[in-house]
Amino acid sequence: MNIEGKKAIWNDYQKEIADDNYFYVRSCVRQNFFPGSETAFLKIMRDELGKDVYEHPCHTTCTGIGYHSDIVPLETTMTVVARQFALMTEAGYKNLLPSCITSFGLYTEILDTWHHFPEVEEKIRKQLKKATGREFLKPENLAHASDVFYKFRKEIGAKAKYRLVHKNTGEPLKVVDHIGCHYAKMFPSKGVGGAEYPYVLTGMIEEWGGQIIDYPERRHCCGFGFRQYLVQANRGFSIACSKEKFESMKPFKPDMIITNCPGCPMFLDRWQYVINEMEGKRYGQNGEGIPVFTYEEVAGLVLGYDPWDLGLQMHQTDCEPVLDKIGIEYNPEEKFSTNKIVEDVKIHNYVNV
Amino acid sequence: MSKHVVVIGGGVAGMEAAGQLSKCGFEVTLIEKENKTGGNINNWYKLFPDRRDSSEVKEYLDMISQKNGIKLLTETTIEKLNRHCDRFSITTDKGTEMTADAIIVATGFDLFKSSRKEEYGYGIYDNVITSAGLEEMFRNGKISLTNGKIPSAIGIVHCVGSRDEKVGNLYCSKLCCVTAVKQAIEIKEHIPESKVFCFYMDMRMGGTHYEELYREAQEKWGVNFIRGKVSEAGESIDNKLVIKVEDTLAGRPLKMELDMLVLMAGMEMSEGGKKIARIGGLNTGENRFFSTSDHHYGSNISNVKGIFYAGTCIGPMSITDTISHSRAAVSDVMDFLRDQ
Amino acid sequence: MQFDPFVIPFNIGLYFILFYVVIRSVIWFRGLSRQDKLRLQRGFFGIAFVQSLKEIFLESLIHRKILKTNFRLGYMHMSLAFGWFLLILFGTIEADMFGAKHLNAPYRAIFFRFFNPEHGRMGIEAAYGFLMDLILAFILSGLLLAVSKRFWSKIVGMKKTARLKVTDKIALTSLWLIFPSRLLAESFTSGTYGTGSFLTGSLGHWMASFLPVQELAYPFWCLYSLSLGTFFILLPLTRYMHIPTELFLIFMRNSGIRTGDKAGSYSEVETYSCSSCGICIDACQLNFSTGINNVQSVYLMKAIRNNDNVADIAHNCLMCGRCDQKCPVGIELSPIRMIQRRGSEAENDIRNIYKGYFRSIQKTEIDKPNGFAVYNFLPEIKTEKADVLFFAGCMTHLTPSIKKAMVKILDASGVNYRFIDEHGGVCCGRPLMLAGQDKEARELINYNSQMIWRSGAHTLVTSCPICYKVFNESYHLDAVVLHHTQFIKNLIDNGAVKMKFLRKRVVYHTPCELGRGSGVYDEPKAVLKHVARLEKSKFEDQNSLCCGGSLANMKISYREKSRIACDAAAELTKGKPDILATACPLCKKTFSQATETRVADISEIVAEALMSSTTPKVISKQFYSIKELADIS
Amino acid sequence: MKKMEKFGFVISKGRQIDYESNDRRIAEYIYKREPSFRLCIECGGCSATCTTGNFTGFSLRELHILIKRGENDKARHDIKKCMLCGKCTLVCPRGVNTRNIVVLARQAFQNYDNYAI
Repeated sequence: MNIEGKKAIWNDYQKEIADDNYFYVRSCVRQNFFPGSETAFLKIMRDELGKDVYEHPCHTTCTGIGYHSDIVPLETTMTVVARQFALMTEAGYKNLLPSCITSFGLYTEILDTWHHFPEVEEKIRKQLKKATGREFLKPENLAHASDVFYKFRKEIGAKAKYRLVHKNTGEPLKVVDHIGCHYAKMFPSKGVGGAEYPYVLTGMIEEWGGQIIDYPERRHCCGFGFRQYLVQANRGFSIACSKEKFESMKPFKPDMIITNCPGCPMFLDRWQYVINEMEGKRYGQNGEGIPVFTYEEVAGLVLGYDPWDLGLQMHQTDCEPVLDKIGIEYNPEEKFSTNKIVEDVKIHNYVNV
Repeated sequence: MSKHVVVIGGGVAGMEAAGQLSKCGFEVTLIEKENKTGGNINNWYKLFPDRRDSSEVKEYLDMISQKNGIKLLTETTIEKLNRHCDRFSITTDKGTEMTADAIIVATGFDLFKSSRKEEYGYGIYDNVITSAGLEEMFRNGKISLTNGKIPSAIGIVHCVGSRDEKVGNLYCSKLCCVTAVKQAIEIKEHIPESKVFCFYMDMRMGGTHYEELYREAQEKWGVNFIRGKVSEAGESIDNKLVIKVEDTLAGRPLKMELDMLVLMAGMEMSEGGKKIARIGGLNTGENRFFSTSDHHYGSNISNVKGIFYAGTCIGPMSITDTISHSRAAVSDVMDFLRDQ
Repeated sequence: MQFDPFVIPFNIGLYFILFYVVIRSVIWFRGLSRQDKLRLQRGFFGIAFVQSLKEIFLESLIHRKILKTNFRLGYMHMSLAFGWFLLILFGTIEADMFGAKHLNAPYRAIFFRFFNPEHGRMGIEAAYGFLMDLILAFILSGLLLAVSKRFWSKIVGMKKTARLKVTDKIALTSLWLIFPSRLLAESFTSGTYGTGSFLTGSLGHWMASFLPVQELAYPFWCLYSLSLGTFFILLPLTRYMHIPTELFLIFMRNSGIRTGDKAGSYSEVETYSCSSCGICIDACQLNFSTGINNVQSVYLMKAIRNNDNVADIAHNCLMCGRCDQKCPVGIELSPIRMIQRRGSEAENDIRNIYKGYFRSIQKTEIDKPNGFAVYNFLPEIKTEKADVLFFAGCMTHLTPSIKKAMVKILDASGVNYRFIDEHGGVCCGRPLMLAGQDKEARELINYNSQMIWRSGAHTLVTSCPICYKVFNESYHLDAVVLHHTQFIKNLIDNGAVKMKFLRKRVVYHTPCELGRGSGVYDEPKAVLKHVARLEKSKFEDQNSLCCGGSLANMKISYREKSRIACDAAAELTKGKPDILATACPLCKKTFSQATETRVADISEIVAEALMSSTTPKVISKQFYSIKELADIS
Repeated sequence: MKKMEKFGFVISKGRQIDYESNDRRIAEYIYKREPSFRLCIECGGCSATCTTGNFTGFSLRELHILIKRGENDKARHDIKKCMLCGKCTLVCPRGVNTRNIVVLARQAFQNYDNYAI
């Protein structure tokens, strides 16, 4: 592989990311999937980086899931999105910061649509006005939360307590990055590094000491694919997609997977468990799974946060192998203790992948 | 005093046009931006469909264009082009000024920059090369991977930068199919035990003897043809290229490991041509090539009186067609200057 | 002198071959089916025996058929076979007449001159010696041709000579040595004693002038005996086995035994009766149009005898039947090839025991248990009654003009007919059979048979000779099967349709499956004569060519097929006819690509000549059903 | 296992043709004996005229490509349906000896089952 070639492409795909004063919109599903991530994000942004991140209590779903599942019409979606913009405008913010990749994609798509079809924008403005009485300004800057961490990767790196290296050998950890499909596949120019060789997570990992590995099925969807998972009859296809990725990355012996999308870590994590249950296959080394993290979790880990505060006990594929490799201190006893974020976890015969 | 015609571009079209103009008794200036004439033909080793050496055609072009009465300016570009009462005044980048009674634009084509099709990984993965890169290997007599090994499975991707809305080229470059077939055969000649796969959307083998060449590739050389556009390339742990394509005829996605991927880069309006269009006020079409005054009978005539087109500056063309087109341009120039 | 050790090789050889032939014929006889055994027994005590003797004389000795096709080749075979026969016959008489006693051991006749060196000085002895020399000269002349044929086959008027295996070569060498060594041995003896007639005498006398003939004689007598012995011992391993086997073949054939569809004693006898004369190679269009010259029947026979893998040879054949017609021994070559096709995919269970002297009969299973075809998808049969059924056949659907013509003719005929595969039908099964897949074919045959039975039709008309052959041979139908040319002929004879005479010169190409395959030669020509001027061609009836489009050959390429088609079409259109007529959709399709001349099926020409104003008449007489026929008789 | 199925979890068999892991011996067998197998341009003429195709979804064109890609399971099943009538050979614009290919494929599958190829 020619890294110079990649750098040339990365240079072509740089986007403007606001410095401060973000209007944060949450993801619908992340709080259920990995509730520590968004909490960690806000904590890092506010406490570590000293940024102003505002969350409006009235913000809603962007309807992305409904839209991509063909149950919410585009016009409805646009109006809901317009309301988010109105909330931002009312709160006096100009920089929109979605936590969710699908939201990010949807906002991008809608802004682009309005750019090309101003009459649609007008219509939506009227509808929003009619329905809620609100008015809005379009965001001046739209960046995904991972873009912001990418922007401040050096700052985070400077404060880091750990590096993504093997504590014994000093070798960088081999990290698989998985970018949510809606991040840049629709609008390559809106993603850091473009659609084919996205740099957003690679930049973080390289800054924090790890090494990204490039494997053939890198671009493949995690398998969520909305209807693939949501329609039960299609679920086998969802697993098959993840499986294809695992089979493809396995020869590279990755230590961990990092993702920037709500669904991807969920499915890459859970399906490893399911595949193991159904076929007895595991894709990590020494009979383990490949731990899957969100970028916020990884940032939290390098900054020295307690893994259980980050919610890593919610992962079905055990994260401990990575913690041990880096040498992160943690108390195994406390993994499922009730005073942590997860307040009422019954300890089942859990995941042992 | 004989009339002066300036030919812009010293490729196949320009050389042919200059030669023919000179034969007709005009005073000719041939302007070429590189340090030697020939243009794209210099990048090709053997020509389809008969696989003759390109130098033979180059020899012919040299023979007709290196004559008294043809003034050759190499490493020269045109900076200014103005029309003053039936004559053109031209200023080159070196400050030379000249006047011309007529101009033949023969700025030709540039090969599509394959790195723009990022998903194929040209410039990123080792062993993803272009058709021109493969010609270079043929010229050196050795097809090898970057690690020096001989490839055993080679994929050829048709329509790279052609018929592709994503890169803004809706048109067909016409000649990549036959080039792919020619190169597939040449690969098999060099490495008989190799497996060669052509990934195509349609096989457009319209020229004389092209279809026969296609058949030969199948029958004699066992080249495999898979109908489907390669969607992406990746790299496996053992440094092989992994391509994904839909085998549209089987109606199934297909994954294959290859040692080498050859991209059949299409033809695009040349940068030089774009510049001439800008400074000369020449119209270009949606495909960015020069647009001609009439599709059927005015394919050499531009929107500016006295400026004529020759060759691939108006769209993809084979060498055969280019030479015919250049001769036709000369005929239009003669008509034009006789009327004056 | 009564005995000399040098005769031992000859004696061993002779008694070995006699013993072998007896054993072999017992094995063959036991291998026959019960009916065939009865046929043979009846034949032995009947007229067949006399016929056989006549045929043996005419064909095995005189080689009449070869003489007719190719005089020089015939002469070669005749001089060797008939000459040798005469030599033995007159030698025995000579030994009996002039020898020391009557009823001698065979060696005394063969080596008569050695044991009676003084014989032949005068009178009747000299005259007899002259006769013997004449016979020897006759043989030697043939031998000279044979030797030259081996090195230059054109000298006997053949384009291609059969290739040989090693044992064949040794046997051939010993055969070639027999007569020259006899000549030299006799000459040396004659030279020593001053005896011998015009050939041996003169040669001996001349050689005695500069050679120690007395010393040389004995070694050549040894060589003579040795070559005879070697030849006899190797005989069962070589193509010369045809010499004794052909006698059995002629007798079995005259007793009414036929090849059938399984390998058996008769097909074995046929296989061994092939003398490798190579006439089939000359007749074969694959040879003269495409240059494929290693798959002809002679090679098939040889491959079977040698237990080689025959699959490639067996399938590389147009099955046009030209060689069947030409074979001077009368071997049923096509049926034997079909047997090999059926068997060639099955496991080879032929064992070659005792170094090839005995070979167990090839077992070919017609019911191959491969399960490689299932036609359970065929639609349910709809029953619609009709008197006459028209089955166009798959190929006819690719030549819609024939289909259209037939519909026009059938409509005009006024018969109550139904076009059963108007919207596509099920294949007749013959293409599968030609590929050796009889079991699969049987499924299709059953399907079509049911459809035909249920219709209650008394006549089945088909446009395709391929279908026609299989309907006739492998279907058991109540209906009379007619090719459309026969049907049209009946219509004309009954006056059911009226036609105008077209002023066109037509040459007729007999399709293989219709002509040689089914014996229909006259009706198509009669129809053509009725509507146009029929011209003669060089390739008529049994000698007709194959168009090359045959479904039987799957091994040759499209280009090779078109080469055959072009050659055949060129031959047929030499007289520049207006129309090249045929009676087969496949021939039509193949020829259309191969010639500038208009190619038309007879039905098309008839449809063109048809006068629309005729009142339809219901014809009856020709179409009695089998049941009705039984009632009448 | 059962537990997962209760959740509606199955792992679909991929539709992807994995060129490397597929077994193309059947195709090789045919290529060797009938070189015109290579000439097919998948025009579909054979499938359109096919007598069997008139009754079923049998497609000789598809069969060719499946065998070439080593997707033998469907081909093995489908090929039984051919009646060998030969119309396909007559309509083929490239002179592919389609009938022989069917016969060879049947042979190849038989040999394959007998471990002969």
